[in-house]
Amino acid sequence: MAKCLPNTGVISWITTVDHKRIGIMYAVSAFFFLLCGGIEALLMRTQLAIPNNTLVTAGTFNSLVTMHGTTMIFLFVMPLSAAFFNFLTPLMIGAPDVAFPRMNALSYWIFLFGGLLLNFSFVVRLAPDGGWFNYANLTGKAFSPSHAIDFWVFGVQILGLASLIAAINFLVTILNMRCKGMTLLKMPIFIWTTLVTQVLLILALPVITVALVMMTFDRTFGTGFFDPAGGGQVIMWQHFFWIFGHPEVYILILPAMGIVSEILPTFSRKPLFGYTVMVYSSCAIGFLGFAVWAHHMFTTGLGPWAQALFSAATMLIAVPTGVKIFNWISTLWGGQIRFTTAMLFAMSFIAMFTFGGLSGVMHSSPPIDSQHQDTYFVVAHFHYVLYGGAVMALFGGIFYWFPKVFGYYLHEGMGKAQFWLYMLGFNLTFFPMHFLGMQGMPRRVFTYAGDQGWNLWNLVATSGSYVTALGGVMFVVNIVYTMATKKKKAPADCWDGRTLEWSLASPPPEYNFAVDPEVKNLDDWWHQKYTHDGRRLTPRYQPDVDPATKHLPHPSFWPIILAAGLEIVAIGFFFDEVGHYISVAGLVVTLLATYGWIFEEA
Amino acid sequence: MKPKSKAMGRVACLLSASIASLLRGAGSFDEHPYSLSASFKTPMDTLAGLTDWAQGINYVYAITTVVVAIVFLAVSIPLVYAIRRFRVSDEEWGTLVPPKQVHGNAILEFTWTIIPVILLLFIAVPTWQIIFRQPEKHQVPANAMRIEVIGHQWWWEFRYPELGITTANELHLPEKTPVYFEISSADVIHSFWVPQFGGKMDALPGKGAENHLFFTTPVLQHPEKKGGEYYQGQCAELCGLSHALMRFEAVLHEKAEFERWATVFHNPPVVQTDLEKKGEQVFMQCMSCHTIEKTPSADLEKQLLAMTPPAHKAGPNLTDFGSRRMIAAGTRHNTAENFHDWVHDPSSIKPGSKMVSLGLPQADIEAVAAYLRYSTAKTY
Amino acid sequence: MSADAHAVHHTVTGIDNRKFGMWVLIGSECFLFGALILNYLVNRDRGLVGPKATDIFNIDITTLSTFDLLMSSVAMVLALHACQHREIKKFRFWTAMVILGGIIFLGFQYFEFHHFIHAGLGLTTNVFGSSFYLLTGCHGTHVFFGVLWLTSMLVTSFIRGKEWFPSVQLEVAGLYWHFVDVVWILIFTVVYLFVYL
Amino acid sequence: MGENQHATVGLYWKFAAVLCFITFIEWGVFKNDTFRSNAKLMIPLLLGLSVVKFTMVCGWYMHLRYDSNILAKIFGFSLGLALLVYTIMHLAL
Repeated sequence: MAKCLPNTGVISWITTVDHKRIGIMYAVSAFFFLLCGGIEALLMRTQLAIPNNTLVTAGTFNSLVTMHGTTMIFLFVMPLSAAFFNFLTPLMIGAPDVAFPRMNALSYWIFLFGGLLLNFSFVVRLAPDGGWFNYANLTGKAFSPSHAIDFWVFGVQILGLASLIAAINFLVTILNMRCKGMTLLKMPIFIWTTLVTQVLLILALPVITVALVMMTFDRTFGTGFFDPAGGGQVIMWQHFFWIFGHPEVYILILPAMGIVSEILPTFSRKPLFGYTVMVYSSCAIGFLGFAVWAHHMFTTGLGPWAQALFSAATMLIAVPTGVKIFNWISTLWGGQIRFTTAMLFAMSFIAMFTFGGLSGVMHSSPPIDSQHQDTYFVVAHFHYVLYGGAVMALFGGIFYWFPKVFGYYLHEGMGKAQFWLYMLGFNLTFFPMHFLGMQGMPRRVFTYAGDQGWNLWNLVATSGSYVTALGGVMFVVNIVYTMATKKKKAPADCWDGRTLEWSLASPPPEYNFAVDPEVKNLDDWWHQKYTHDGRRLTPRYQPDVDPATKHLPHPSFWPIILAAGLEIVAIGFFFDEVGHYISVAGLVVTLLATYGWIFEEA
Repeated sequence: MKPKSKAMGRVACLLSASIASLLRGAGSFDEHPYSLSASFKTPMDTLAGLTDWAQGINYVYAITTVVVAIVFLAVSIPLVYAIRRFRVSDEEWGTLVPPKQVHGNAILEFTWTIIPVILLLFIAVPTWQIIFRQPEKHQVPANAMRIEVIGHQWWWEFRYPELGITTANELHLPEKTPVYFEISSADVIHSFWVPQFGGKMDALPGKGAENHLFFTTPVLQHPEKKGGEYYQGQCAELCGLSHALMRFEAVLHEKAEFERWATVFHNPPVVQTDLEKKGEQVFMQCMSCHTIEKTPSADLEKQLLAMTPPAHKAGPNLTDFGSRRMIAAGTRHNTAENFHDWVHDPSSIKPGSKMVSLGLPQADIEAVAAYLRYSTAKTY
Repeated sequence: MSADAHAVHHTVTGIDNRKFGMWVLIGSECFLFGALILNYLVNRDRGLVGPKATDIFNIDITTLSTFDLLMSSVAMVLALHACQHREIKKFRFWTAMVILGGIIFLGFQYFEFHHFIHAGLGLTTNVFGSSFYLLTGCHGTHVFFGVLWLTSMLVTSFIRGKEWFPSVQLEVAGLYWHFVDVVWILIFTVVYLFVYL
Repeated sequence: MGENQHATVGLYWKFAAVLCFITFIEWGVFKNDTFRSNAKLMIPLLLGLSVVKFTMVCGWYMHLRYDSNILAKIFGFSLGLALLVYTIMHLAL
């Protein structure tokens, strides 16, 4: 049955198991959700532009806060990073595809259905309003009786499952399917940060899964895990959430660090400074990420010893991060820097991420954090690290690898315009928030009085957010223009890069490598092009081969059906009387899909 | 000077001129809410550092800011220099021979690992000093005044066990006295925070989840002024629809004035005009949620507390409502017009508020307004 | 059984991708069961109403179910050994024994839950009950899924006939089963034997 | 694929017997009143026994000892980190 599926058209996208197509689908879905998150952000900023504003009600504002946070983290940065993992990992390590191609498709479809379920809450006017961290007993049945919080609980549960399946897939791919000669310390740095990210995902997601199951039991079956009346503790949710929460923020930033570490060497025409140190510091950040979670809970009365230890661990994490920043600058030092849009984004990442990291170091100390916690200073901090850091780097990655994915360049002029609009709008929005935080404006307030001294900075922040929105529009125009005109064709080695994917044609053939590559040293592709004293050599590009000769995994319907089954199980929890029938039906569909999957010719 | 950098130079001096005029001009429009001077040193300024604890925080704050500034310069100067110095135009980028392929330098790596560790110690040591300065429950000095803070969904309840006082939304404090707060919540997680006095402490629901806070109240800035000084506080943890409107005020009194307040607080409401007498009758309908000391509502509260399990009234205590500056937990000023809007339709002012609008006719609202705003007013 | 395309691809560590993936899943499940066990340890004496652990746990039944799960692990190893040595009779016999062991364990658990509910410890009686049922229930669901997995393999073996020896797939199922047994060893000690500590 | 010539059927049966014996000891220790009273002795003993069973099943039945040690590293790292994180959380509670 699988052999007769067409190679183009909607069916081919629904049944694809090719890591490149799945990567493109991840990216497209991520940008759709960026649009949703962006609109939510603009609505919030417009509501906060002037005191006692009535643009949105308090309930809607709390939903906007929750959905903006959840969408940007779980539905934009993580899937866009997954798009880069999917597209680049097999190409960079010389593998034909990922370890489990159909499981790769499964994790995409589960992610998409989870994202749609989460955003469907707007359609039924039940958008979750507990904050992206959903603290315990405000989100219990007693204080949030409607199904709004269930949308968040099941949305994040499904997204967690998708990320877990993808993480297992990529960990096995990276550790088990590298080409000949590519030892661990000869892998591109982006593959290292991807590896650490997958380890973090694999170890952090089960904790949030347990916490979400406990919350589902509390809300659906009336158990009292987080209900103080029944002996439960509200603090348990915070502990379990942040044991996942802090590795989660490293999951968001490590891929961005990997992308920047790929872009900087290419446009400085120099190798990454201190490659092994960068590898060890990424691993150190990943490992320490598990020992710092309580710095989100300094004001919940942990007691002096816990505060002292967690603040020490949090400060310790600043050391490997600092080492990486100095290594990036040393990569630029003595190079030949070319100002392409991707390079502009990468260089601005260093500056903005450093500033965000330093404002974070400030509230790593509990006394200062007792003033910063839950104020706009923290909002400024994590936007500098997440927006100025991850989002800038991801857009850099888009402009850097777009020619390789589609075969033609994005328009550099529009790219630079978007970059400067982002830089101006971003700083205009989030720098004043440091002052707002120091002047005591708490987070998640839907309005404020006119006499509290917060009027000027809120207005400036709102104007900045509109400038950023303009930058977003510029990006859409750039994509549409490039897709329509396809003017500037891209060769195989678009930017004279250093990693294996530049040896393939752009766009790369479906079978990736006609001849299995062999790697002798780090940045092997650069060494094929230049001798030590800079003399040019002719590198071995991958020859074109008739695709029929290469064995490709067959497209399959089962991933999307299995994902739909899991979705139906979750939907069952939203109907009080007939709910369990729907869930059982979902289980049956999942089981049938599993058996269909097993007995299918791969 | 390459043409591009000349343009940059002109932009830079334009920018600095406009900022200078802005700052110089700031003095002229002080009272304007959007002025720079109105946007610093605001009523909830976290750097005010009035209490000993807040000064401890500012001590660590100052050191950390210096260290952070040093690191920021150590990063941004080489970064900007490298970008300007090693930039190459697009045309000649591909033609040049690639630069020296430098792979790493062990000494450099060692230095920028050790130096940050040393710099971080500058932050860590004062941090630990301040952390362990907060006393544990058993180390609290005996003369400290105990105050119980209980967070409700969207208002604050303050109890003074030694003085037998239960009040709401206005935290009366004597100056220069050590105070020991026991912070808990009656429903969801809140966070008790007076930015000018120091950091916040979460109010967690549940037995045994009480959090403790200890500091010495600040000195009065204008001792000659009677009636106490007002410092704003706000809930800092998302607690539902009206989280933004769950504010309160700490009122700092001179010691003797505080003693007078504590004694006068227990006086029964003084009902003079017949409008107030009518208001007292109308207040009978509010008795199921609110209590005023030495009135039938207080006896009702005793009966409710005597039940097993003890039933607590849903609304705040209104014993000294008349002398409060703000109503509805710091949301509106205590004026007749605001009071009318609040009683007429509470959820329009505080979304999701548990106070129901009893649909009182206009005359009853005016009566209960007179009773609550005048007869309960305490002069001290 | 479908021979996945990548099975022929040379793997760097020489270990089949599926076996590698199962070990990674086991690593992930360490955190899952760790969270559940910690949640039980924290909540076991916080129940305000309803029976305590000491008055309803029956150590004899639980020790028997531990024996049973250990023996099913032994059967699993023997089944794998038989499969790798292409002994069709033994392979099918020991796989059936593992499935039987799993079903007996689930029987013990059903009986134990039934007894507890009668003693007044429902899912929502108190936080101790909820945590206990969440932990043992989650483990029970894993055992059930294992039984389902092995039954499917046994049935496929009868369909595919005497020449079909799924060594890799059975090894992966075996890893899963041994891990579930190892988690029960921890649960048995932490939940049942630490009742008085 | 991964023929393990080290582990013969005989060895599996020997291990089975040892595992049952350890479980029997645990049952005995639990039933015995003198042990039940002092926790200081009982916790290390019972934990020790369960760790022995744990390593036996993981080491031999799951071929961790014979396969390439990257699997042991992955499992060891996850288990170790889980123990570390949850002990810290138990202390911080």
